[in-house]
Amino acid sequence: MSESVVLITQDGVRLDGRRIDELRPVKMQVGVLKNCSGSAYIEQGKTKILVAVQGPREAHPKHIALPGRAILRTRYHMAPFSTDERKSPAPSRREVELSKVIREALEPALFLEEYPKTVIDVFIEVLQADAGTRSAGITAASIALAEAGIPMRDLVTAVAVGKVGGKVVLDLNEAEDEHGEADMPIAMMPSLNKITLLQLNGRLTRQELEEGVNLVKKGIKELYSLQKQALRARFSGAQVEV
Amino acid sequence: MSESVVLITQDGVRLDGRRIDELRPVKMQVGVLKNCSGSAYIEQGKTKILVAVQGPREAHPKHIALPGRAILRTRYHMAPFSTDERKSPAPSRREVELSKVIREALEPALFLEEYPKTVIDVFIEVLQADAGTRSAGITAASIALAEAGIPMRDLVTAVAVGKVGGKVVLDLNEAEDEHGEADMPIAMMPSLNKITLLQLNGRLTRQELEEGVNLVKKGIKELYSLQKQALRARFSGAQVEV
Amino acid sequence: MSESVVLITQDGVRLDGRRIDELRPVKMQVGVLKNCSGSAYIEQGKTKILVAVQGPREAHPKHIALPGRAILRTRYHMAPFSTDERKSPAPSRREVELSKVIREALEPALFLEEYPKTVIDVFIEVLQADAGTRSAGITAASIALAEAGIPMRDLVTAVAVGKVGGKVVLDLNEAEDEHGEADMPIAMMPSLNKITLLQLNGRLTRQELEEGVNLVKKGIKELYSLQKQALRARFSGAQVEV
Amino acid sequence: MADLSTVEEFVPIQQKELLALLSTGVREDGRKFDEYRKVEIQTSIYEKANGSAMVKIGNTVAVAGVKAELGEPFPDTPNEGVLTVSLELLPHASPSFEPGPPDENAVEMSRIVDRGLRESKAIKTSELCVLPGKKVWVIYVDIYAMDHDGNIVDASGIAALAALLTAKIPEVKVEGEDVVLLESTKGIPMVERPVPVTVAKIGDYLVVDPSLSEENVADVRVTMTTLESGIVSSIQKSGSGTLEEPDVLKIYDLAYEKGKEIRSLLAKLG
Amino acid sequence: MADLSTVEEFVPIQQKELLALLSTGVREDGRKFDEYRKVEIQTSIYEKANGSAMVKIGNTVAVAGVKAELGEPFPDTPNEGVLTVSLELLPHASPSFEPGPPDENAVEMSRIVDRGLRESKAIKTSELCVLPGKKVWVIYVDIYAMDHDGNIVDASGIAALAALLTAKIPEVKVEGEDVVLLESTKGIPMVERPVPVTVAKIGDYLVVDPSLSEENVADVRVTMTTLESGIVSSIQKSGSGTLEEPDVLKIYDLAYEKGKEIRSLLAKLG
Amino acid sequence: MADLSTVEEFVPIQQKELLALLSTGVREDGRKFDEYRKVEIQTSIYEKANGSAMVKIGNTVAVAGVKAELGEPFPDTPNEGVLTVSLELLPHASPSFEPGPPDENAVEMSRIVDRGLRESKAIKTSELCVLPGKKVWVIYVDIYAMDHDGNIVDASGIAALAALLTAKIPEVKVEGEDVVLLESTKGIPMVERPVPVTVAKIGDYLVVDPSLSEENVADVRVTMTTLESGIVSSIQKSGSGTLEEPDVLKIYDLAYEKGKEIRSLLAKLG
Repeated sequence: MSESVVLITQDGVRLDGRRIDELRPVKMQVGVLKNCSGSAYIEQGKTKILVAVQGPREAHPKHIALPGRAILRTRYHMAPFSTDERKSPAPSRREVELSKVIREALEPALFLEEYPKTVIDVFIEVLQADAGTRSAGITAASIALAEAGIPMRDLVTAVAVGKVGGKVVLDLNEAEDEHGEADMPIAMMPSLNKITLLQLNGRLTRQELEEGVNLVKKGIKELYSLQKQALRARFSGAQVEV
Repeated sequence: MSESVVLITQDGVRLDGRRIDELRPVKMQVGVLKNCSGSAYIEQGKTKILVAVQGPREAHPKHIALPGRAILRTRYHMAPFSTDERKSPAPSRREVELSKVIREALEPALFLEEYPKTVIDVFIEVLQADAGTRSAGITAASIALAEAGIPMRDLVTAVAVGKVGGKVVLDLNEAEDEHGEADMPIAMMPSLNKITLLQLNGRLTRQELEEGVNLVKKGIKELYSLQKQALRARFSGAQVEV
Repeated sequence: MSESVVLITQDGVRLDGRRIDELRPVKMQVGVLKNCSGSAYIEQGKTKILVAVQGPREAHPKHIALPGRAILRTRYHMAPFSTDERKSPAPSRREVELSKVIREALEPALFLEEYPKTVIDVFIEVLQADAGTRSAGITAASIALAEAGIPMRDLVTAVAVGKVGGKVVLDLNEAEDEHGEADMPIAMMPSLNKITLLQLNGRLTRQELEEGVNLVKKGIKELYSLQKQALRARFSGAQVEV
Repeated sequence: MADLSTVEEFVPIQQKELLALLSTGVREDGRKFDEYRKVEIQTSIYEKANGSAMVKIGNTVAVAGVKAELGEPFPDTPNEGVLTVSLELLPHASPSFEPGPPDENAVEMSRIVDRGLRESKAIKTSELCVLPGKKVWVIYVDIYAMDHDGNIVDASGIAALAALLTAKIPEVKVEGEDVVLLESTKGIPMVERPVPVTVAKIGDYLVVDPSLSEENVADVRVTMTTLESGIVSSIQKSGSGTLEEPDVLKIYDLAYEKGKEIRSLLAKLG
Repeated sequence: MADLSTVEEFVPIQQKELLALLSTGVREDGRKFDEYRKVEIQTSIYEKANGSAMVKIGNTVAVAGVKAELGEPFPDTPNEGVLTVSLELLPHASPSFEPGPPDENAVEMSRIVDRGLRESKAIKTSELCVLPGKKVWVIYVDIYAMDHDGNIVDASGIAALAALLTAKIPEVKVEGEDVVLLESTKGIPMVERPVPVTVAKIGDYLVVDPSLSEENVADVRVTMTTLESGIVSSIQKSGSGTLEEPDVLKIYDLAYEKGKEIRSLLAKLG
Repeated sequence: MADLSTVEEFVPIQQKELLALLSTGVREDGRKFDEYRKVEIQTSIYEKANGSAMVKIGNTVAVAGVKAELGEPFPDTPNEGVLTVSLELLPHASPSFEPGPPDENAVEMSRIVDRGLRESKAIKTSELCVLPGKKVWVIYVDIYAMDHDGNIVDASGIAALAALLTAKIPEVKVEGEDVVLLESTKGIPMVERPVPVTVAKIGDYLVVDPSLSEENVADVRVTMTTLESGIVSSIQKSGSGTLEEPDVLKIYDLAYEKGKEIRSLLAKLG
């Protein structure tokens, strides 16, 4: 987190030319895979993620099944070729933690009680990592769940805010994440205005925390509309491709 | 096992001032934890061990259950910070072996047939290791089992004898264990006068073997009375703390 | 695969004195172990393998059982002392693959439907590895299965052909495997003239491929008669030893 | 999730009772919403560790042991010591904990503690460098949850901090490429005291330092680690419930306030 | 196994239907027996990888990523770079795939791809040596099966080959014992283009590039990897069925023919 | 446990029958209580191992392979070679053995064999040092239980000992920091012949070298490893039963007597 790199100019222009409150270019597609219940592909800047939903399906082994609701399982995983240095394919402690918080970010949106005794699996595979992978993974997972026909209270939409060069900014890229002062991913159910994921790594004052929560809502609003657009494209029968 | 250190004087005084047949200072407490069925804490010299019993409880997975009796499981484990060099938390082969012989040392004392289809777990955690951990673990485990209300034929009490500087001595400490010639941990049901654990590492003659078995009984007698005292303190309602 | 070693002379004589179409010395024995359903020991050159069959027996855990037929499981494993450099006892990717192709080489010969809900285990342990271990393992496994009384369409018999010093030869030894140009193990049900295993590592032309398939049949014929001889020896009550 | 009518029927009976109680302003154990249980801290309890501490929060107990070893730095930070935090949920602590490698809960909690220490830059890792690029101090913090009556994460974080603050590592003399450990010792260079404070949300109520029965019915827990200056150095929402936007600052205020109280206890360790 | 009367009754209903169809010379999806599905190849899809490719064979999708790192050679080949191939069957690709370490199918397939590359000596590994005995390029090829509609092994092998053919690794300058990575890049030295082609045997019929439903009823699959010269560099029979002797050359001829077609697609990658 | 009336009813039927037989002074296979089964020892059975042996005790079979490799010494014993003993219970040996990593029984038995060798100082490990602090011989002893008809631990310990006694390792020439392996070989420096002997307690009877059916009903097994001088270098009680105090010396006397017999067989190996 050295400041030797100038990550943001006096005028509030970031290294990649973005404004403080500007998302990276985002591309989302629903229904990109044939042999799963639902799928989505997202690109957010150079971050590229493929999500598949398998299920609801019978729980295996049977004793894990719950009588009153479906079990949601999530797996966040990074491809060995997704990072600057090759990542070992064995799940790291970071991946274990993110799988958990992502599950807890998605679960409040799902009517799991409609599928008792089943399992719903969400597989999030990071094909290229350039910061913001957990939030982009959540954004894509919720539209993949929608494609799979799982009833939801609302979509879940996520993006990070952070502190870079002393300023609170939206949607960090990798250079900003590495050299910045803080990274705060947040997921929300946008229509219900509820937070389902909240994490912070780094150092923020109370005021910056407040600013961050406000700024993140702008990004979430924009992503939410892209999610709905991707779902409409899928269900209007448009051709989609990985 | 070099003899360069003088572990014992001509007069039979050991490095820490003890006589040949003298135990290290011992402290035992029963009922030190709230969220288990039984617990005990023991200090023997610098060796510090925390034992908890969970159960009898339903066996999981079910197919491991036995129709006619409870299954006893034991786990002997050393904390990473318990040794001079940090110990990896993964169970070593030594820990696997000790978990087995400790289970076989406790099992003869228990009326396992009173709890068919259940599991009783004994967790022995070595917080600081200064020799004699398996025997102190057994001594503490049997009073934790008693607190948990498991009916027993007798308590099980254990201590090691060893050979140090050519002499058979009671209750080795770490320096004696490392530089001595032999270490022989023994567990007994003291009232029934039966041996439930017997191991030897090192070199003993037939006569020393005989001497050792005799000497160990003195230590076991003293520890047995401390065990009973700790149980009385617990059930008389005295306040105990970890 | 350097050619600096002369593996074969102009006259078609190989390093160990064999002709192009000559097997290594082979020794097979059936019924060498007492505590399994069937067993066989094979030596082919310096390759030494012990095979045991356990089963048919009840499947554990039960949910793996198939209603209409037995499950065949195979384990190909190399002893730590079987190779020039000590082999780690953990199963390598190579061992995982060979276990699979060996299973698929044996399965076509077995009437698995006669033992519904059971498991048949074939354990192939390479005690000394000097090339041709998978084929010798298959050859021995099929007579061990026969001893175990599993009904079979035919025995399965296997041997490798390879390309050494530009020539297609039968039954490579380790030096030929290492310095040769290709290794092609093949298993057949000899009487039914069906191929149940076919692999190639190395480089062959179409014509060499054809030559290889023809040559392998000579070796398989000879091994097949040794298999039957070993089974006759076993069932005529001759004494066998590991 | 309490405001979602469809979920209503699934609210377990205990939660209903607890909510009724909370609506009267009282917690099950008589505490106020912003009241932390009694915190006890003992340090230097294990002689073989470089540092150690036991923290009790009511009946919740965690210990931390610090071991310092000379090792190699990471290639990208050749002049900095290494910090490694891990947490084991001892099966002693709860009938629901299994022995074995850490599950997702243990991993999450150890990473919360780790981040609180790391992101706050509490340890001056540059001072743990012995031979640049070759030898640095590797500081292992191993935390054991021993008795689980709620809020293990705070107990663990405070234990880790107390163990680090009181740890002693050998002074060293560097002679060429050789490192000689001296008899004399020094402390680990700590420049911040990051204290994690956990707040649970039950229905619409925020309660600090949840007990086990509160945790069992809580929708969400949020742990915030704050520094003396008021800076927050780590946040983690945990549990499959939701937060309202204003909750974030309310939780911050609770965490900072309680963090101060705990920091004053730590100050007494000397 | 179709000719063994005792097994007759176990032939699953789908196989019967498929066989009836095949007896009329047609495949379930209308293809001819020797007709490969449409193959699409995209390369350089991930900027952080040294090379990458996505291959679609009909609805089957595999991607491969190549990462090159400087590492140590194997002791017995001190002057040669190292190739490491692994394959993960992503749980995305099929409801029957489980996440986690590779099962025997994934291990077998990655070893088929690996052998096809290695035994054909496709990569001139001697040119990947940087400092003899000390530093060589280690080439990791990680393959992901993403969507499984049959014949993953060909898709994987072609993706691996396409990624390797288009990968760029840094040029290096050696100064004494130090290796400096330069800005400029070069390709991986490839001297062969080994293409795996899989043929399934269903009853007595040999069909190339089996679809998922064909795989499900096939007795056997055979993958042969051939080179431009007609040399076959790896063969693998897979599945618990049998082959007749003449099948071997028939499959070779199919594999070589289709391999040529795919090699011509690869040639367009430049 | 036979004297505890409450357990009486749980005594399995086979144990009752065996006890009745033992009360007449006979064992199920006709042996006397202190009679060992026939022991056969073959050595040098695997050319690729530095040493190897197969030991049969009746129908129980174990083999041991010794591999010697140059490696690094442990930091706390820089001038001593390293001994590593492991035991696998091959699934060939018994329907009750599962393939895979060693379970607690295999771990226990390999540690008994290991301790017998190590604590007796059977190997002069200082003579296995090649370059102090840098290169020493690492001696791997891998034991396979192949056929389990009772008393695997003795078969394993004797096989390990026989393999070590007949192993050959290369002589070496040290040139500065380089170690050159010569063509000529030498033995592993063995100064003791520790022989494990196992005694089972069934009811009140002590029987040496238990068969499988005796093991199945035994309350306890005790393995004692003795040396020529009469010194005992390892003891292990195994099984969930109890011993009387006088049993200890009775077992010692049996173990020492039988150990002598086996040592005389080993002496013939040359």
